[in-house]
Amino acid sequence: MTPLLAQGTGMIQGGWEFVWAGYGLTWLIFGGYAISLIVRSPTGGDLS
Amino acid sequence: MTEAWKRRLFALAALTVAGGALTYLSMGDLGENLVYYWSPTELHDAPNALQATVRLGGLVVPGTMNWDRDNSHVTFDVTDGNKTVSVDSSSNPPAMFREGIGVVVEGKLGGDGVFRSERVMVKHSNEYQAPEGDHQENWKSSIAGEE
Amino acid sequence: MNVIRQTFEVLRKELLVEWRSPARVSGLFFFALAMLLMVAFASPTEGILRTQAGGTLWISLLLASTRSMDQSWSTEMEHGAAEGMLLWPVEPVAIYYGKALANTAILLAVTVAIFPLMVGLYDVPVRGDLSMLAAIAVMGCAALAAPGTLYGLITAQARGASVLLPLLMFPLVVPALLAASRGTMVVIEGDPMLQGSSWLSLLVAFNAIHWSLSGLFFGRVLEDG
Amino acid sequence: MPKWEHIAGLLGLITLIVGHYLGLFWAPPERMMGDVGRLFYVHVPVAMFAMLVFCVAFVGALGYLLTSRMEADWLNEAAIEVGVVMNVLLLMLGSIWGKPTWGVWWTWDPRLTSATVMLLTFVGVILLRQATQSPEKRATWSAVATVLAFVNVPVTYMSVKWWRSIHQMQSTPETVSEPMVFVFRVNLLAMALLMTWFIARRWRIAKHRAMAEAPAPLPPAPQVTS
Repeated sequence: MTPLLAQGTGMIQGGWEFVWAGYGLTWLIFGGYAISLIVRSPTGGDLS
Repeated sequence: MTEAWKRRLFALAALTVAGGALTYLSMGDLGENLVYYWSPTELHDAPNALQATVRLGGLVVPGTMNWDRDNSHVTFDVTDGNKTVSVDSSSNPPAMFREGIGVVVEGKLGGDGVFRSERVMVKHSNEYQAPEGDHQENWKSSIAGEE
Repeated sequence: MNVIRQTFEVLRKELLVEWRSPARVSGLFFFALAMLLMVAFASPTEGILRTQAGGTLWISLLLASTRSMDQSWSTEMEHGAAEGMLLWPVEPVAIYYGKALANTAILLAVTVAIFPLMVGLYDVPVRGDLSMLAAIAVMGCAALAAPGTLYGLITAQARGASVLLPLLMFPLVVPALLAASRGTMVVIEGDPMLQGSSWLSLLVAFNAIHWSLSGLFFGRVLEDG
Repeated sequence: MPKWEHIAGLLGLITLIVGHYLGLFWAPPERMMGDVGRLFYVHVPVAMFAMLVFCVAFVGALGYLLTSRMEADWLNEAAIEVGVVMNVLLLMLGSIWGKPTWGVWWTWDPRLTSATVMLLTFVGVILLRQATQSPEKRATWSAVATVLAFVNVPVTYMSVKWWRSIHQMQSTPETVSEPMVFVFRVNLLAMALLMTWFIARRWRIAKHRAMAEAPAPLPPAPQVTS
């Protein structure tokens, strides 16, 4: 039984994997987009 | 009337019509009719409710929940304060499921008046609260300390 | 008023062209019919066809309409670019509304022809109100024609028009598609929750928004195009 | 000499690190959702700024239609791309949050449907831009398509109020307890600063491309006929 299917008290126990997935995905997408912006930038990698 | 004024007048008319339609969408009775789920009262009053797969939404009546976890089988009553429908689900509801919480179930109303479902979803309110009691106070003092 | 008369002149001209060489309308009809048949061949059971009839009908019409909207401009494009139309002795607004009304009429003709065939092929009962069905058909076709006519002019000049038009049009008409197919199902299956008029008013609101905004922008698209 | 937007970007990065640290470790678990409730601090700011960035795209589109200035078109181009990135992230985060709380990854309720339609319409505008060579045509068509696509944004925002939906109503400070509001505001600020950097950088790319396309210093670029 997964920790998410807990006691029927209506409270979620655990579920940190969802939290890490959400926060990690945010960093992944923001980071990826930031890199694409820097690479496509008119001055190349030089950010000025 | 000059060309430019004609254009402005037409633009004004077009924007009024579009804005009026959007206002109608927000003020009209569409929201009460085109719904994602039905209430138990609406399900009772519907003449052809037995034929269709529908979603039913309401609160789980306290004391009616009967959950056999090993066989993934749960029965409970759903109410909107007016009418009540018994639900028989053949899947385990999510962890937030409890007596008194809002649920949306997808399935069919049988001839015996029991709503059979394979999909139970929990509808959370827009309230997000810290745990009650000591925790709450701790967090408050912690904030006061930070600021 | 002058613009209204011009609009009907454009509409008359468009319908006359279709009447003289009905290849486009009949092409659309067979396209939509082929869609209905293909869905029937691909379906595991006939019960599914019946419960999905409204959606299948409007998906067929939507796909047929994307075949039709850029064709609606191709004759004009053959005689030079869109600038040629600026030389017409009519207001751009009249061109748009005339074309859009003609496209609505053509789609409606296809709908009228295809609906009885669908009722037969899919063994669909028609329990509901036929006047409601007519209203949903008119409003649904108008809802596909309004953005379709505007985007047809745009994509006819862009690269890869045949792919681009559906990509632009499909998401935009989702509310109309939803309302038209649910509304049609209500007529077919009967109306357990009395939703028919609500779906219809959603369609009317969609039409009000898109017929007014597209007419407003059309002149700009034509002049800058 | 670094450009002004880099200051915003750097501050945004720091604020996001602080905000996520607070959200993950400092904020209390939600009473019913437990630790899963921590997704609130990423999902809701992303949702608000996805819609806000599309509002910026709409402003750019209106600006171009009214003034015919290419700067407005570049703003339109920049904001649409950033908005699409945010919208994709929004749908993924919503899905991740929906599974443990509602019990499903996805359901076609009004909020989820309208948010998906919002993404598809703006992806359509990007594809239209890519299929058009002439800068003037691209600007006009994109502006018109943006305005038509934007009709759905207020519908998405209001969908939880207009229709009975499984999605909860918009949260307000009154419905969220105190420490959570504070962490939420930190994350909102981080998002605002990062969006500023994203849009400004994307705007510069659009400007640079436009300069490369039309190197002539003439104010009205030469009309290209198709």
